[in-house]
Amino acid sequence: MMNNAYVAGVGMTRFCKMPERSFEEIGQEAVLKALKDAGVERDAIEEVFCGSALTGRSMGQRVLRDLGMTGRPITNVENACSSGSTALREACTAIAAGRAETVLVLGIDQLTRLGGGTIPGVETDLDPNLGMVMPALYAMRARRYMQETGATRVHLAKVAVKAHEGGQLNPYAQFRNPVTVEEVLASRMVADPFSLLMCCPTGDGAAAAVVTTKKKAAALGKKLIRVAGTALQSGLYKPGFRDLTRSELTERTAKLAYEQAGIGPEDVDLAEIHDAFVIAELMYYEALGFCPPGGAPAFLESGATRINGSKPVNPSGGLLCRGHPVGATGIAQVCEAVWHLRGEAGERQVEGAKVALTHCTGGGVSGLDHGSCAINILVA
Amino acid sequence: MMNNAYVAGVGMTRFCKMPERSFEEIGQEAVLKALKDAGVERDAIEEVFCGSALTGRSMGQRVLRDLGMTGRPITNVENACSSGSTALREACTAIAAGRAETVLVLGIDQLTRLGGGTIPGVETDLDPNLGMVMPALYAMRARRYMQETGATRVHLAKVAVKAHEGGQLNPYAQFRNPVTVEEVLASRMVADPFSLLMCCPTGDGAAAAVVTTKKKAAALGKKLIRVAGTALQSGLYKPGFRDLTRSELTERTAKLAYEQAGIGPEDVDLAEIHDAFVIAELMYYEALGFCPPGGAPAFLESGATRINGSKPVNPSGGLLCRGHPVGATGIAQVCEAVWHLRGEAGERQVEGAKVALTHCTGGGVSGLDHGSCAINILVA
Amino acid sequence: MTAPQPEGTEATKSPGIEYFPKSKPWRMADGALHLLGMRCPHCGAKAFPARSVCHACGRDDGMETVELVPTGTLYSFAEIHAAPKGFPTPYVIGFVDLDDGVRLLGQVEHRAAELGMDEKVQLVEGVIRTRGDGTKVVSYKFRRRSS
Amino acid sequence: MTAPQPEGTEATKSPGIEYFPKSKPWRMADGALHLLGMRCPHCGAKAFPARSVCHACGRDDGMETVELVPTGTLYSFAEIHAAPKGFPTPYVIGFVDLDDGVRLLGQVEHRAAELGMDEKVQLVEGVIRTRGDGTKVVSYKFRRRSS
Ligand SMILES: [Zn+2]
Ligand SMILES: [Zn+2]
Repeated sequence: MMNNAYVAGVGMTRFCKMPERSFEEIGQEAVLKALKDAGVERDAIEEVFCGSALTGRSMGQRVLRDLGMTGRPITNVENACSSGSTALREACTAIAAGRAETVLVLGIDQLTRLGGGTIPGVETDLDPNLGMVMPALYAMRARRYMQETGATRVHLAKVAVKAHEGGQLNPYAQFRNPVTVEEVLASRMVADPFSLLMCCPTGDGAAAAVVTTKKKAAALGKKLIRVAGTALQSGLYKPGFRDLTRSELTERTAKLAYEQAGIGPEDVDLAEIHDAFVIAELMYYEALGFCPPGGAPAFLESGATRINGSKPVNPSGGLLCRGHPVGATGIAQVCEAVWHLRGEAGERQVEGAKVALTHCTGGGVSGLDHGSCAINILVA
Repeated sequence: MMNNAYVAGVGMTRFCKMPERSFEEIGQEAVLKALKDAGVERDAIEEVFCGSALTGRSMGQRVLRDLGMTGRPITNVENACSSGSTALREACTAIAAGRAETVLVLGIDQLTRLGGGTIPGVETDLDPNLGMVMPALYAMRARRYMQETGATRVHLAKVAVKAHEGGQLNPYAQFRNPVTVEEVLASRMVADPFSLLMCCPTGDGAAAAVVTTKKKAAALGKKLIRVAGTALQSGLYKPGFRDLTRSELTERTAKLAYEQAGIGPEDVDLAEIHDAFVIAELMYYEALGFCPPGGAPAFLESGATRINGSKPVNPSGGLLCRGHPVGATGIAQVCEAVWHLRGEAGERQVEGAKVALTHCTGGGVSGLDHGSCAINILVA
Repeated sequence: MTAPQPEGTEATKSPGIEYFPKSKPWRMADGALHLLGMRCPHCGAKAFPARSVCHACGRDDGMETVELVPTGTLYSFAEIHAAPKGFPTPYVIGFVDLDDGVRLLGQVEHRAAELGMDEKVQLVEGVIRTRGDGTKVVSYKFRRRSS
Repeated sequence: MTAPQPEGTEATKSPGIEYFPKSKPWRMADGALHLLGMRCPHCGAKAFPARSVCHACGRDDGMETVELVPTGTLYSFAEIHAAPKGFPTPYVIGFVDLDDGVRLLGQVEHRAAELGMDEKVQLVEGVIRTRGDGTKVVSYKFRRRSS
């Protein structure tokens, strides 16, 4: 498939708990911001993809109704944490197939509607019935990873500290405060070895992007940002042993995304990755090829992944600090990537960024690494 | 967009209440049947689209896991009653874009998991909070339609009688019994003017299709069946007057599907349409161009839409009799279409069928005709 | 009271009553219920409930909150005999076109047999459902116009 | 009893007890719990729970139901302090690789501080949660092997 889609405009709400707002209002804010950023009128949008995981049905239709933007094809997609990125991939494909030229992509979820606590599992799956919760899956990864690499809880805490370095500079982030290693370690225990600040918060939010052809993007006059790669994969089923310190799914998806874009990990100037829990960031450094297997703790400590490092990761604050309204995250990552590629990221700007990678993975299904993983590569 | 996708294999479960089975098992049955019908191995499937509306999250991953069929891109889509057809449209687009050659499309829902009763609304929408239920929307359409055309409840009942004529010949149908006008009228009142037999039942089921390129389809040796048109639209928002006896959404979607296929309503040999309630069948005869506005009662009474009529509609029994596990319906319609186009529909075969149309519409959103409508045109 | 209420509304004074929508977007005057809707100053479009963007012209500045007229015409109706918990069956629901052009869905205070198509109706306040704990949910409803 | 039970199981004799999974796919023998899994006669693959199609080779004929060995090794674990209702925190959950190669997730009958990585464990029957009405949910769990 030809990757010939361009991001012409982006916009998002702040991520935070907004139980007093309807999800429709939250989504509309993101849509209007993206349209204004792209400089297009409502009527320029030929199709809409809406990614959401936990909030409701016919989400795209409900958000767009009061904006007078229904009446065109609206496709709702769900792939757990990768819902937003999955929507972007379908949008790029619709453009590649010539089905549409200008497409709106929306990612949205409002977790405060769920009444708090961890995200409920699907009842036919064994794991949630046995007492599994999502933090525990990553906590088990972390315990094994620490045993095999010699990493400590201090390394885990330092991931959260780095996330808050970015988040405190990001007006869209759920948390705007710095934290220390001591504060992270001292926060209340959630799933040993994880304390609360080692886990992403629940919250609400929406993010949107306008995707179009090169010709139309050029006519809009914004810096051209191409979706050079957009890969989606699902986890391989293994009913036996699995090395939980590696992510076969992210490795496999990254390989495809790099091939599509014709680049390698060394070419990435900036990455927004799925740090739902602190260990995730370390594992995915390795799975994305930013450092060798087992090398993530040292890579983190080197400062390479800080905003001014050689391989900045999650300058936005990531899921840990910007927040994680599940379906919105993939598009929020695209917003962040676009702002950096345009030089519009303000205080957290990664200087001279030309290539950005976004990565989501999630969907707890017993026996799979994850239900899905989506990786996008954006090139200015 | 080039419509160059072909349906190489189809399969479905019987539609009925199956609370004792998991949705995974139900989906797996449909998938295995479709693979066998197509004559392809698991590994030939490059991507999967799963349409479901009400059962759970990451549905495709959950159904495919125990078949060892994860590890490829799986995209879950939701568009209420049009979820299955929306999945098919994305599959055809992935093929048109060259993203994949052979794609599995699954439609599935298990409404018995919801605990009975009518399908719950989304809480931020006004209507369900005010006491609206889906049968009432169509009941109001019916009351107005009767007033404007002179149609009677006997006409409504005759739609159900015709549905059961087909359904009793269909081994996949939830109901296999004939009914009389008297029985339909005497069944208990649900939403006046609708009695129970004027409404589709709730139930469980799955349907699957293997879609591929012309070259691959030809190599498999089955009769070539092309998806010549696949259109999706969402309803236009009107906060004021709307003529509820017409479906602007189905009319608009049909126009696009006919254009894509290069045909008109007169060329359709067989249609599977969204008769969720008896009035729907009459309205959609008109919206699809099978008869003039207001002409549906006479068209029905003429026998034209019976299996041996000039324009057979819902030989499967339709939603009223085959049943309506929401996300599965669109692909069940495709199964039925393919069986007729191949001459494999048994006792309910529409002789010599060369062009089949499938139509779904649904998703109650206040102020819209419906959230979405999807129409496919299959040509042998 | 199962839901928090904004201070100063009648709900805070009447335990066992809850309004839907919770913001109680209407005003009672001379026995008639006036819904608060949106009017776009740019194109004149009206809608209910109020919102900050015009569905018709897309403008998002200056939307006005206006009172809708309390009278209209019953376009169609259905008598519901199978309903979610708390809605006491049978009840009638109908679409009403207010005289200023906005269409509303709502419960109608009569049995289907007493109603005709295109009947003139007015907006009133009334109980639309009862929650499990006995709380009455009050909203706008329709009543046949006596005149 | 909140859930129907198949006749003749212990559950029908012990009010207040429910099994998970409801089909109780295990057999007790000599104090050990033997899970009933699938074995593919064509390729030898094993999995739990039993199913009729082989995930490894795709064959859907002749899958055998076999008893899995009741012993294995604790691959990793986490102590959960925030859990859904009915799971009494803290509790430990872990991945165990049974000696015949099948990996299981399950609760472990010890606090995290008492456990080590790669510890040898065995399958036992035990309460994993308590429902709102007091019903105990019994399933397979892991215990450190004394030997
Ligand atoms: Zn306006
Ligand atoms: Zn096998």
